[in-house]
This record gives sequence, structure tokens and C-alpha cells, in this order.
Amino acid sequence: MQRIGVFVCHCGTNIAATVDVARVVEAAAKEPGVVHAEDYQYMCSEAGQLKIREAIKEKNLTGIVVCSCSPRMHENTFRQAAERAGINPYMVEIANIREHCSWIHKDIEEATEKAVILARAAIAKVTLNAPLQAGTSRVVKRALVIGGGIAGIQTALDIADAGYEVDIVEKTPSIGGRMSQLDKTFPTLDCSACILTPKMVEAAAHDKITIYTYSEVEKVSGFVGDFQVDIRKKARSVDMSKCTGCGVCQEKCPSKKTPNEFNRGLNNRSAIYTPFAQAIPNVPVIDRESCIKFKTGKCGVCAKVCQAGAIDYEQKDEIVTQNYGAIVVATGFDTIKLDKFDEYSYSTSPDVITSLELERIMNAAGPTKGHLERMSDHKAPKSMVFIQCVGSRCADKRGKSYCSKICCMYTAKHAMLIRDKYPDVEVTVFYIDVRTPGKNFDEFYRRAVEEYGVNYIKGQVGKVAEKGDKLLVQGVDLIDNKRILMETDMVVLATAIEPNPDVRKIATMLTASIDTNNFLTESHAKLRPVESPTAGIFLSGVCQGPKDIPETVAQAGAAAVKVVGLLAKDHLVTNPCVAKSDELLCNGCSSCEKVCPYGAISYEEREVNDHGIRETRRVANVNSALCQGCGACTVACPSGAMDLQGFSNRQILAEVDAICK
Amino acid sequence: MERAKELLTDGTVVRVLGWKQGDLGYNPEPAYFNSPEELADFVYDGFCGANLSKYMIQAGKMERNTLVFLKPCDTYSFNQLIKEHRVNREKTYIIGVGCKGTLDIDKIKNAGIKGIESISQDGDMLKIQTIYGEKEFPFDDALLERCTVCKGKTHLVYDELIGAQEGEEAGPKGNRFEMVEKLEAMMPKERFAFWQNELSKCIRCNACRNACPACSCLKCVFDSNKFDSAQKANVDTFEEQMFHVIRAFHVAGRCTDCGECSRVCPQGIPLHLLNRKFIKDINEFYGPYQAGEDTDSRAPLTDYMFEDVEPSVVTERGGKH
Amino acid sequence: MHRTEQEQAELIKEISGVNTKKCMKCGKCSASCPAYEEMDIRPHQFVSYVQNADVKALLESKSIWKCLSCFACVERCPRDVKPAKLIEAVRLMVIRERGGNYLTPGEVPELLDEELPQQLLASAFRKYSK
Amino acid sequence: MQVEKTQVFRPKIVAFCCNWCSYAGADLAGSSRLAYPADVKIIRVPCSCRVNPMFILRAFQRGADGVILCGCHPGDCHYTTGNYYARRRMTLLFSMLDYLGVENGRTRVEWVSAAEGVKFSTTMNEFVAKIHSLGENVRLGDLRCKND
Repeated sequence: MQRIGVFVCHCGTNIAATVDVARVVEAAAKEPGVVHAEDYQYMCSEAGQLKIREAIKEKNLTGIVVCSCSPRMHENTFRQAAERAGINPYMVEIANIREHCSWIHKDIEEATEKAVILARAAIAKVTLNAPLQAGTSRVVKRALVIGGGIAGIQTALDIADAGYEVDIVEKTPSIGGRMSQLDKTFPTLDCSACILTPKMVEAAAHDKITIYTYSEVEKVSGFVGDFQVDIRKKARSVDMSKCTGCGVCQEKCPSKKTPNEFNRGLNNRSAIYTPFAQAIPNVPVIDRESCIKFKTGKCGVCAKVCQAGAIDYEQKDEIVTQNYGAIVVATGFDTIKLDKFDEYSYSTSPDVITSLELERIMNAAGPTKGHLERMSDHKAPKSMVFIQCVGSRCADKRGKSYCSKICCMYTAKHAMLIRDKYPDVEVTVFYIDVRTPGKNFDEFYRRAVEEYGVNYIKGQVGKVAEKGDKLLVQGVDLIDNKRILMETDMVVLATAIEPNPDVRKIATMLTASIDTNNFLTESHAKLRPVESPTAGIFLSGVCQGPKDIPETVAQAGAAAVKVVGLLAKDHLVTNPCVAKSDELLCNGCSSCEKVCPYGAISYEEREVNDHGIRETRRVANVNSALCQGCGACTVACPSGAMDLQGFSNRQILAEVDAICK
Repeated sequence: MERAKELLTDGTVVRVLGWKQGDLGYNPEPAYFNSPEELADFVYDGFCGANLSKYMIQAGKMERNTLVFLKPCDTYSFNQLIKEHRVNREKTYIIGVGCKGTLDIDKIKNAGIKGIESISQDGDMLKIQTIYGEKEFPFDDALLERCTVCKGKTHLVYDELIGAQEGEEAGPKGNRFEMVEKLEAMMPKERFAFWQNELSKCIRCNACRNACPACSCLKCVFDSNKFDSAQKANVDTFEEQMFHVIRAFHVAGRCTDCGECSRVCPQGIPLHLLNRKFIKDINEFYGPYQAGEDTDSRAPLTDYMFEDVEPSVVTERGGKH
Repeated sequence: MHRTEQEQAELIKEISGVNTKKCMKCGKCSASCPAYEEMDIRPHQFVSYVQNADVKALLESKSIWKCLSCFACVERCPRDVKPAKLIEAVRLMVIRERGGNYLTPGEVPELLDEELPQQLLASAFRKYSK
Repeated sequence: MQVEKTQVFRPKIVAFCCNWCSYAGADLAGSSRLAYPADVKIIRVPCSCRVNPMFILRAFQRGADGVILCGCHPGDCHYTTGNYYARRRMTLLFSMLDYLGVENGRTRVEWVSAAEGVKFSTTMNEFVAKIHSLGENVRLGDLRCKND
């Protein structure tokens, strides 16, 4: 028989103002099994906890109920207090009489009555509690970073510098990400490549970092401290150990008609290619869909010209399986598709481009070698129009409801750079709001206006139409309340950004939660911004929400610290509220196994002794280290063999009964 | 039967699971036959309604192989049991037997035919020997409800067929959801009255549970202390509702609609209407699904789609309050 | 019956089904409007006028007769505000106050064309039939 | 003249809330002081998928007038897939209860995130109002319990 103590907290007046605490104590004392009941001003205080510890010792309590604030607040506090007094910490139940009672009800009679019922339910539950032992699980001292952009590189460098092994998995043939496509960066106008390339080189040279490019995460199992991950290394068709990166193969490749992804399709590339000159690794891949050899079997030019004999048409995808203690998601972003924004003529006119395309045009290594020109006739523009918020802040399905955050600043950057380099080009920016929170950001924008003479007009553009070899932009100036109809040579759209579409697949593999916009959800919006709610999964960069480079780098470092904090531990304490199967009731039907999100349930042939009948049965076995305690299996099980410790069928039914009494 | 003898003699199997004549002319019962001699009692006629699949759970644990006779619809149950790892296919030799439909003795009795001694079939008619002389009754009028909406004459799993051909007369007949739809169209009060009347007949004999090939738990939750739900007394209507609702829920997505529950109910409660409601809902909400059709697909309740209907569909669709 | 401007504004919102608070003042409605130059009060201003219960000016505005009901503003609005619906509501209010519509309700269905927004036809008749 | 004191109907309502979203949403409703009737009593479960149909039937058997299940929004489940299973289970169970002639307004599933204190409170207000309109649950009550 349990000996239960009930402790009712006043929480100052937070509870006591609407709940008659004395009556709750009185009612609780009458419940079967309760041998002690008292109230106190602040149960969570050191003095309050002392009362609990003393009562446990004096009255030989086996379980306690604390009627106080939400268990999400102080469950741990009271569990520790119980443990210090020598009883199992899982013999503690909380009746939430603050958030769920005193704070939402005004009538003292009603609130007190409810508090008594909530106390009764907790007493009924704790009567059925059993001591649980938290286990431990190992921590693999290695981290995985998914995505090799600036976020992934920075996270990997910081983890590696702390002395832990890190693997970067990058889908494309080179690390570098979006930042490698940018020309200059705001607000200092550093050359993007000049600041990124050293980091790429550092990552590649770091003895603690292994980089898997042209690779994807294929399967993830396990849990915090010990994830098992399958990485698919796609066949590069080039032997990385032999290739010297001389580039002759790319020069000689006869297939040169594939849109160049790195240049956003503004020019073409060869079938064997490295995305850009500073690529890491500087080893090309053969794009098998474009390669003549793979399509027709005839060609083989690259193999013939390769002095190193590195070309390997027979190469196959390879699966690398590795264990990790922590995983960082750094999958980055892409710009949204503009096919639904007909009014801007993006799909019909080559002179209407996105800002990321402009980055490539402005870049010395880009399709125009850095000369500002129209893609239709390669003439230098005399005037340019920038349109902001294309697809951002959009309530309808065509775009995204959020602000993409970076566009105001990069548009100011583009406008400024163009006015600086080509002073005869008229630059007009149509904006809804110019948002420049950030150090030196507003000053930067003002310089664009005041020093460089960029013409900012408040008002979203209604329409862009082709008119001869010009573009006709129709808008309004909301300040002057005047119609604007202007002819221009080029239109640049500040296109909304969205998380990399692959992230949904990755989030599912990681069981990391994701919002309706496909941004990964952080564990707490303010206090745990780089952690996913799934233990051991961390977030770095735009996969979590729009951000610029400095913010990304800061978050990458923060994620790295969290990873290091985890990897520094030798063991983790596991949640003991896990599923447990009664082998005598188990039918072996596999229903539980099918609904388990963690693959924690396996089946084995086991000899059981069912009341004297010895036989070998197929029974479920729960790996308590993998189980996270959701309880899906307990309901899938028709015979009731599967139960959840800490939230058992009988415990919950006891609560139901107490509430409905 | 001859074939069974052969297989017993040549050692392919060591026992045969079939039906033997009961103490009346129309109540054959499931039986094991361990020798060719015992097979003399073997019988197979329209009253061999019993679905032998469930017995194979037990047989699978015995030494060596067992021969079992399965009617087409029984093979769905057997398949479902394979899926749930309850039967051992390797230790089973299945003879798929042809089926013209199984009969409901109560339909004959209710027609006023009393003192039945034996029944035989003659074309479309049943010849019934009674103590009052020979009577005739149309075969089709004596069919069990489940056979009037037969899901097809194809065996899904077998080693050989007798009296049936492969791919014979596939496809279901009739609308098995007719009565479910009728109930759905009623006012809630009428529905409640209907079920209150039906379920209050329940004597908790557990025949439905014992006959059901899906209800095959080693120990039923209603017999264990896991839910404080072990109570057999017929206390009031709601106790019975709870039992039957949970029973139907536990077999939802696993029930092949074999109709054994209703066939064996001594009180004549149309229990299959509970199972069919789940089947109908599953088909409507999550796409057509026939339990036992295969041995590897995910059952509807262990599967999901992101776009699944919300539970509010019940209120929106019903709305008749 | 006399209504205050505030009441009129509420009525306009009710008739049109427009939530003026959704407007983020980007001006894309006016930027898209083919009749912009003809208007004294511009489409984007309709939203803030209604929001501020400045209804008298709207009732007297010539814009309500210049709106083509082409729905470009409705199509392009990133916040789903539907300025054309507001303009129609103001128009309707003027017509109701003057007393009498230009068409009997029974005549309207025959004139409907599936390709056109219903409002286009209805408002066209209100504007030009007299 | 004696005024007869009328018995006010105080429904018994059980709310199952998942620990990660809805229970936190209820906490937020509390800390935001968003009132809802005291008739609602919350039972904390790790996930909506922990809720066995037995619990719901048992609540009704013991005299509950309404049962509501709250979980994370589909796609947001802390355990990834729990609420998808809960959704199917509850859809089928509620449909069955409806089929048995139990008013379908007495059962409800609502997805409430940890940030939706307002939604939690409005949902509970709506649900209690609905139960008030349906009155005492006579159809599923356990007569045995009421007679003693």
C-alpha cells in the first residue's frame, strides 16, 4: 500500500487568491492512501522543498503529489527533491492548479472544486506509479552537418576546432552553397568569394573534417548521442584520388548544352564539369544525363584526354554508414519559382531577371564576365528597375507570407554597385517598405539614395510588359499619388526565398518538426533558437528562417557550441517513461512495430513460460534506448501487452475515473 | 476426402483440419482427423460455415504439417493471419474447396419447418427430411446473410483446389453496406434504439470473440487486468456497447468481413454491422481496403497520410442532431 | 434612415466582405489599375478611406463610376484585400440611397456570362444604363 | 413563496492533451489568463497517439458528458507521426459512436500548438457550450454508477 503525501502550493496569491488552499488540503487528506497533506506559500522554494523532504522521511512516504504550477515548470524540481529524500523521482505527480485552474477561473467555489478534482486525479495516478530507473546511453563523439554552405562550413569548423570529428554532406559537387554564387556582400561590399574561399579551404584541410560532396543523406536511425546515418555518395565518374583538377576534360567535352546551375541557367556548361573555379573538391563530375558516352555509348573524349586516367565510367553509387552523436541541419534556401507571377513577364522576357541571376551577371566569373548587360541582346542597359517583395509578404498561395529579410539590403547593394560602376545607368527601386534593421544597414541604404542617387519609389509595381526591345513598368508613386509608367532596359525581381525543397525529406528522416513554410522549427523561439525539438538535432542557417550571412554565421557558431556541449558528455540520461511489452500477452502481430516512429520495436522468438506452458513465441521487444515514449504502440496493440511506463493504461484510467467521479 | 487420405498416407501432413458431422443433421463442427480411418466422419456441405483459419494458429504450434480445408472467403482470414505472423504457412497444406454459399438453419426453421432430421441439396432446392415427412426449401432463401453479399469465389491462398477453379467468378455480389447505410440514414435516436435493442440481447457468451479469426489474442483485454476491464457480467447495455465497440475497433482494418461473429451469435445480434461500419468508413476515408487480400500491405490503422480527413468529418457529414 | 460615417463604413465592409486591416499599403492595386488616371480617389485609397470611415468623400467620388470592375486589383493584391469589392460596395450604397436600381433583379441572371465576373455585369448596368 | 433552487447542469468534460503542444497551449492559455469553464479537466498524455479508445469509452461510462482530444498540428508531432495515427483512430471511433446513436458533438479532436493559448481557450469555450446545448449524457452513462 502506498503512503502518499500531498503538498499544496499557494504560489503567493497566484493560486491562493482563487483556490481555497486549505480546502484542497482537507479534501486531499481524505483520499485513500494519503497519509500527509499540507500547504505552503512557495513549494518550489528551498524551504518548501525542505518541507517535502522532511515529510517524506518522517511519514515514510512512498509517493507525493504536488498541487502547484504546470509540470512543465517544476516537475523536475520536485522530482529532485523526492530523490534527495530517498524516494524514486518518478513517484512524483503534479496537479496543475495554477495554469489550468487558478489563473483561468474567477469563482473561488468553482476553482477550489476543480483543484480538488485535479488533486484527486493526481493522487489516483501516483497510487499506481512504479519506481522507474533512468538509463544511460552512449554519445558518439562525431557530428554530421547536412549542407555545405556557409552555415554548414562554419558549424563544422567550430565543432572541429573544439576537437571533435565532423562530416559535411553536400548534395552538389562542391561545398560553398549560395554564398559562392554571390558577387559582393552587404553592407561592407566585401567580395563574397574572397571571404568564403579561405573558409572552404580551411574546412577541406582540417584534419577533423571529412567532406562528402555530391552525396546525400539517405537514411537516419537512432537517437540523440547515437544516430546511424547512411550517406549515398553518388557516382562522380571521376576518381577523386587520381584527378589533378587540370580542367582539360571540361574544355574538350563535346556536350556543352546543359544549363549551368551555378549561373542560374544563364549560360551552358559541359557534361563533365566543376561548378565553379574555386570548387572544393576541385574534381569534376560527369552529369550522366547530359553525357554523350552515357547516353549513346559513343564518345569517351574525357577519358582520352585525361592524363591522370581519372575518368571512371563504371563508378557506382556508394553507401557510407556512420554513427553520429549529433546532427546539424544546414540545408539553406533557394529562390521561389516565379511561374505564377505573370504580371512581371519573368518567363517571357530574358531581361526580367531575379536578383540571384544579377549576382551572377555582376560576377567576374559569371556568364557575362562581370559586364552588366541584357541577356536578350547583350547591350548595356541605360536604365534598370528593381522590384522588391516579389512573392514575399504575400498572403495568397502564389508566394510566401513571410518577409524574406535579405532583399531590401541586397537590392540597395545592387543599386549602389551599378550606380558606382555605371554612373549613366538610371536605377529605380520600387518598394513597399525598406527594412534595414542591422548594424550599418540603414546607413548603407541611405548612402544608396543620397550618395549614389538611386531613385526609391514607394509602391508595388502592377505590371511589367515588353514593348519593342524595352520593358514597360506600370506602377504608382504612393507618396505623390501619381501613376508611374516608365520604360526601362532591365527589371530585377527581389524574389522571395524558401527553404531548400529537399528539407522536408530530411526533416522526416530526422523526425525534426517543420512549419507550414518548410522552415525547421526551433525548440523555443527565444531561448532555444538553434535546437530542434528533437533531441540531438540542431539548426544552422536559413533552414530555420530567413537570415543574412552574419546572422547565419552567428547561428552556425551557436549550433556548434550546442553540439560540442553534447559531444563533451560521455553518457546521456534516458527518459525512463518508455514502452514495455508483457511477453505473456503479446500475440506477435507486429502492429506496434509498424507504428513506432523510432524503429524501437523488434520481434524475437523467445521461450516464454505462460503459467506452466513453456513455448517459443514471437514476441515484441522494446529497445528502451530508442523508445521516446510516445505511446503509439500501446494503442495499436489489441491485447494490451504493450504499455507505457509513467503513463500506463491503468494510471490514465485512474485519472479518468477520478475526474468523472 | 480421398485426397486428404492420400496426403495423410504419404506423410505430407500428419493431421487434417476439416468438419465432421455433428449431433444434428445440420450442425457439422470443426475437427482434426489424425488418421485415414477417422476421415470417415468428414463432411462438407452447406452447413460447414465454420471458418477454419483461426484453428491454424493452434495447429501451427503442433508438430509437423497440417492439412486444412478453406472456403474462398476463409482464405482472406488465413492471409490476414499470415500477415500478423499468427499462422505458419510452411506447416500448412491448404486445399481450397469450392463453395456455393453456406446456409442459415434459422431461416429454414423460421419458415415453419420443424423436426428436421437431415437436409440434402437437389439443384436449386433443399430436400429436408423431417419427422413430418420430406419438405422442400429454395437453396438461395436459406443462405446466410454474408453469402448473399459473397465477396467472390476465388481462393487467395492454397496448395490445391478441389471443386473450384482458379480465378473463378471473381468479384463481389450485392451491396454489403445496404443495412449500414440504412442505419446511417436514421435519426440518432432511432439508431440508438436499434443498437440498444440489439446489444441488450448480448449474454457475453464470447462466441463472437471465440469464432472471429481476427480476434485471436492470446488473452483478450476483457480478460486481463491491463485496463481494469475484466468484467463479464451483463450489467447494463453500456457494458456491452463498450465490449462490442472495442472488439470491433480492435479488428478494424483487420476484419475480412467473414461474418462468423453474426453466424455464431446465439442471440442473433447482427454484429457484422459494427465491423462493416468500420470497413465502410475505412474505404471512404482512406481508400478501398480489403483485409486479407494480401500479406504485406499496411493495415489502415497502422498507416496514415498527411492529407487524411480530420475527425470533424463525423460531425460535418452526420450533422443530424 | 440616417447612418453615421462609421456605420456606413461598417456596412461597406459587410457588403464587400473585405477586411481592410489586411492591407499592407503596397499600392499594387493602384499600380495594376487601368482606370487609375481617371480616378480622383485611387483604389489603394479606398481601403484606407473605408478603414478611416471617410465615407462621405467616397460616396461623392467619381472613381466609383470609373472603376471597370476588371478585377486586376483583386487578382494582384498580395494580401487578398479585394479593393474592387470595396468600390462596388460604395457604388451600391450610392445606388441604394438614391433609391432604385437600374435593373430589376430578375433581369440579371439572363445577362450573366460564365466567363465574366458577375460583378462586372451588374456594376456595368448600374453605371451606364441610366 | 418558496423559490425552488434549480439544479444547474455542470457537465463533466475530460480533455486529453499531448505534453508537447496542447498541454503547453493550455499552460499558455493559463498564463495569458484566457478563461474557459472549470468543467474542463485536463489529463496529460505524452502524445495524442497515447489515447486509447478505451479511455474515451471509460470516461463516458463513468459519466463524462464530453471528451476532447488535443494534439500537435499534423506535421508538427513531437514524435513525428503520433497525431496521424490518433487522427485515424479517433475519426473511426467517433464515427462508430455516431453510428451507435451517440451525439457526435460530445467528441472532438482539435489540434492546438504550444503557441495557441487563444485557440485552446476558444476551443474549450465552444466545446463546453456545445455540451451544454446537448445536455447531460444519458445515452452513455453507466446506470450502475448513478443508482448508488
